[in-house]
Amino acid sequence: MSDGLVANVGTVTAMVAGRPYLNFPDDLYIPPEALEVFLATFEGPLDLLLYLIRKQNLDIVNIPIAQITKQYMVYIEVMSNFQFELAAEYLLMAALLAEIKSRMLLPKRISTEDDEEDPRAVLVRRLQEYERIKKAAEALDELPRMERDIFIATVDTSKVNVHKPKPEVQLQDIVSALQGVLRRVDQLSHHTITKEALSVRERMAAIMAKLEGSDSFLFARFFTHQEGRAGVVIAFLAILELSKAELIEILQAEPFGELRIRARLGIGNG
Amino acid sequence: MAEQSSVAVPQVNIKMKRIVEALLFAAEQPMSVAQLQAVFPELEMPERVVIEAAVDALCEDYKNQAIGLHQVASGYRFQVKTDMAPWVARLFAEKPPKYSRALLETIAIIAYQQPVTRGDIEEIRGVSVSSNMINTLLDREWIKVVAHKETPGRPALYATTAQFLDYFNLDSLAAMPPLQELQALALKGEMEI
Amino acid sequence: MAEQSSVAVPQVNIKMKRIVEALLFAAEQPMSVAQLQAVFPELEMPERVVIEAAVDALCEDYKNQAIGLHQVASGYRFQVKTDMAPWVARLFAEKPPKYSRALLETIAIIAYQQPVTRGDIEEIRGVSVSSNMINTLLDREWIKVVAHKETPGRPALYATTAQFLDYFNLDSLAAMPPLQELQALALKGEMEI
Repeated sequence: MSDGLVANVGTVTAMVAGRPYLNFPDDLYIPPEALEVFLATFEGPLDLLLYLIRKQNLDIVNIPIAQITKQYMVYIEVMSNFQFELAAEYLLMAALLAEIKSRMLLPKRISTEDDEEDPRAVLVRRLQEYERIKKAAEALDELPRMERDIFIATVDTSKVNVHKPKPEVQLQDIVSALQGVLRRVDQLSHHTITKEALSVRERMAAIMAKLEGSDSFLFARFFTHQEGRAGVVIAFLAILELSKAELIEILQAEPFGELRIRARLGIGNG
Repeated sequence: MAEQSSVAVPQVNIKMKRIVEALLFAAEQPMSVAQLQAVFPELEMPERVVIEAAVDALCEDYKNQAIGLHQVASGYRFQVKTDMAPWVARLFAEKPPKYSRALLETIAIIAYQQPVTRGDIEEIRGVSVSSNMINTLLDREWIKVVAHKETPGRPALYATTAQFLDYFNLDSLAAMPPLQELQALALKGEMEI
Repeated sequence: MAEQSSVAVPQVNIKMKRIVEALLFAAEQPMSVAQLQAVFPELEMPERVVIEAAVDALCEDYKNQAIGLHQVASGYRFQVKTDMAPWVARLFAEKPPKYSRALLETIAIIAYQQPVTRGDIEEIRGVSVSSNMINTLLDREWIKVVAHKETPGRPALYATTAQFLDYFNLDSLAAMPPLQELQALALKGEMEI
């Protein structure tokens, strides 16, 4: 997270925290996008609460619930004023804090005093649990690891004159590898995987192979009539797809002349 | 290690040491003592101690080299010594992957609290855990489903794998950095309400 | 080699020898002297003779080990010594090599999205694709270059081969299993529009 940004927002909250209103003085205005980034640096409400506690050097095992609730609410309100889509967990935490605070205001009943737990206890324990996992995650990140700090010593075995079997692969391995990719793609939705039938994909590759090293071919040369109607449709779709991908050009020398297909020439090196 | 071998452990067999060395370099994954033993024909299979003595001797042999024999969860592997890592990193144009806090926290919870359900992870982190995150960890073979909890919905119980430990250069879960102790609660009355 | 180095070649620099050793073990392909030099920052780049002296010293160091440093056409590479061949053969019989997940993803993308460039694969996978991976697939004759894309750099367009289909006993790509996820994803895409 950016230190500058955090410090900035921290100042604002400190100013605001003591006051019951949320109108920012002009000079302290933070663009909503910055707040969004700020919120995005937290892994959730527990992380935000921890930040508030640590920022003020408060003791986690004895947090002043009223104070911390007030600050938390300020953040939540600032966020919702800017109409951020706050994750439900943040609102749930706000409700929990409010509940704890109100329970602490109630006079304790003598008869149940012994078995009634301090309403803060559950929250404090969760904060402690979370903080130690957070620290453990940081420690894990510091451990030497493959790809960054650990490199395997490899040697060439091809010269020892033994037949090294090629790795065996099941078709299912390939399918599940692709499924793994698709799940990731799904997560990063800006990538798109097209869904052409594989027969079209296959034909696209065949057409490119045919064009490689040749000047051009007549459009009709790519239609294999022996394959029947389906074959023609597949070839036609493949040509359209390649044209869309700007891999080929469809040329016509004169109106109503025969169409020719050629590999597309690049602008820089055509 | 060398001193021990002159007392109880059989004499290091030079031929055995060379074979183990060749096997560990040729194998593309770490090899356990059992896997090393299994390479030998049944009738010639060396005892565990013989393999272990060879491994110890190899550790000693490579003490001053830029690479060394290292034990991780799934066995022994030769790897570049860490002081050489900055040079080796220069070989590769690609930056090593960085892991998000969410992923690190999730894998940390699974590693320290295993076996856990997705619900347990969500409870500790205070946010929902995406299926994608779990799938990424399953795909990397850092975690596996070890059982299903006998509660409604029979949620999967996840645990870390040997590959996870191998990746972080650890030989066992016990070698993970210790978790910080939980402090006792000291809740006093609220001063200002 | 050691004798030569005491005559004309500069004294072997221990640190240099360790760096070269680490690099040769970590690189997955032979490295030439020029490639080894290129790892160093421009101002610290050692002379050819310095690298060569380090290489000679390493050859000497590994004289009695089960692996040794050899010069091949494209550079230097540590190799298993030939007398270890029967053991290495037994290892591979026992523990057949496996392709990495990254390689399986790469071949899957080429199969389902062909013709594709390396850049396309990287875009879909979200991480870079090593030349090694492409070379492994080309060597196995599972993929081939069908054309070059007419964009800057003229990147190769890869497609699967007949051998790829034969290996999986398929008569055409259309016989590859359909992907439910693919359809689900396509549907989702349409709904967004």
